[in-house]
Amino acid sequence: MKLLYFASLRQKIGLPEEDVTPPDSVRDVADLIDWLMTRGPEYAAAFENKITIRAAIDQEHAKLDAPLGHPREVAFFPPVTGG
Amino acid sequence: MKLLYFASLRQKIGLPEEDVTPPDSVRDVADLIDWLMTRGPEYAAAFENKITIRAAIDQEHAKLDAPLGHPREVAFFPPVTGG
Amino acid sequence: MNRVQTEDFDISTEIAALTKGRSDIGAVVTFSGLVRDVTLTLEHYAGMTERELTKIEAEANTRWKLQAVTIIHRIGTLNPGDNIVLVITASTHRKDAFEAAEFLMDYLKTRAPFWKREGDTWVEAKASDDDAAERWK
Amino acid sequence: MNRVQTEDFDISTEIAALTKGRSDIGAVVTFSGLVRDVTLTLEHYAGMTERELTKIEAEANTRWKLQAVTIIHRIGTLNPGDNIVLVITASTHRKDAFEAAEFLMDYLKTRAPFWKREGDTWVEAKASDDDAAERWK
Repeated sequence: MKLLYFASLRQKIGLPEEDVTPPDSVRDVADLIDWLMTRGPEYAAAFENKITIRAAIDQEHAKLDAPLGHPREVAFFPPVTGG
Repeated sequence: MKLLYFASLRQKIGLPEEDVTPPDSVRDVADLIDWLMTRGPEYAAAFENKITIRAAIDQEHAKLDAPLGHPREVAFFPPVTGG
Repeated sequence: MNRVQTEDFDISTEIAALTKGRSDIGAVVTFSGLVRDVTLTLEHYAGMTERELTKIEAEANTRWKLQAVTIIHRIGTLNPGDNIVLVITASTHRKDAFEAAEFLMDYLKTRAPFWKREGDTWVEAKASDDDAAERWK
Repeated sequence: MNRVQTEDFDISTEIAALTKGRSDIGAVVTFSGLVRDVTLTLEHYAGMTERELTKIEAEANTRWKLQAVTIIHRIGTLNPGDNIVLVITASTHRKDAFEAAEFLMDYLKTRAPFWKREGDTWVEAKASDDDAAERWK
């Protein structure tokens, strides 16, 4: 699946997007974050404060316990600050 | 004192303004209306529904029991409908 | 800044007049009221109107933190789709700008001496406008 | 009608686009947000932004009786005094137009995927924006 990172998360991870194949045990957004955090210190730092991370599955807001299903893209970003 | 009439009151009384000298017994806005109503059927008709009449003493909103004092001008009008 | 005029107004021009050269304004709210469906003639109590607009603006400034306020009210004969009234509030924060604009309109509608006539019939005041103004008491 | 763009917008032009040739609109409320004091760079999640703006507009239309809604949000680098965002609501009655405009801004601020950066520092989200959005729940 395609992952997208925005704002401070993109900066910390150092990538705007990447393709990943998480293991079958990754079922919801929180699982995906936990798995990403094992991939390196930049991921660990980016997702450190999990409660502040926002996610979107196929461009729809998703909570940490939202099941992933088979999405085209999952995005991670800090709380929005537009307007 | 100068009296001004606006909107439907001007239409009913048939005058935009006039100078009057009410008797000393006329102390507040309600007294002035009662006195005006004795001046003719057009005044009686204009002030018939006293509760809906708005008044201003020297261009400041005034209630029926507001003392007249010695104003330059007193205005009578229906509830405002601007905006 | 308040005006009573027969001419139309341009909202962008009025906003620019408030915000030009400033960098402390974060939020601008405008309300414009338009004539619906009928032709209206607006009259007012010259002199008292200007005093009331000044008082209403001063009252808004005591209640909210505003950088600038504009009130423009048209008089004369206006056709469907024409502008009647414009209120602009500028503030650091959007909540102040929104609330002050609503307050200004509610007070204008119940305290500023304007009257609308449609042909020979005077438009009746609406109880809903009194209710709207009551909530700021 | 919603847009994300780098160019500035003109409020009078946008209002005219909504109201031109109509005589059923009695109230138009606009909110414009401006950059204060600093230079900001705005980025967004292209694709999701447009979906969110459409959803927010649809939600406003279920809650209030609106004749028209415009949302324009700028991206890129913006300087002090520059416009960031514009919301316009048009309705028969002013209460609907005011409430819907406040709602649209509160939802935009908490749900539309835009992020502001000041130099190298990302602007922090404000708890007051979450509180403002909460009241519409």
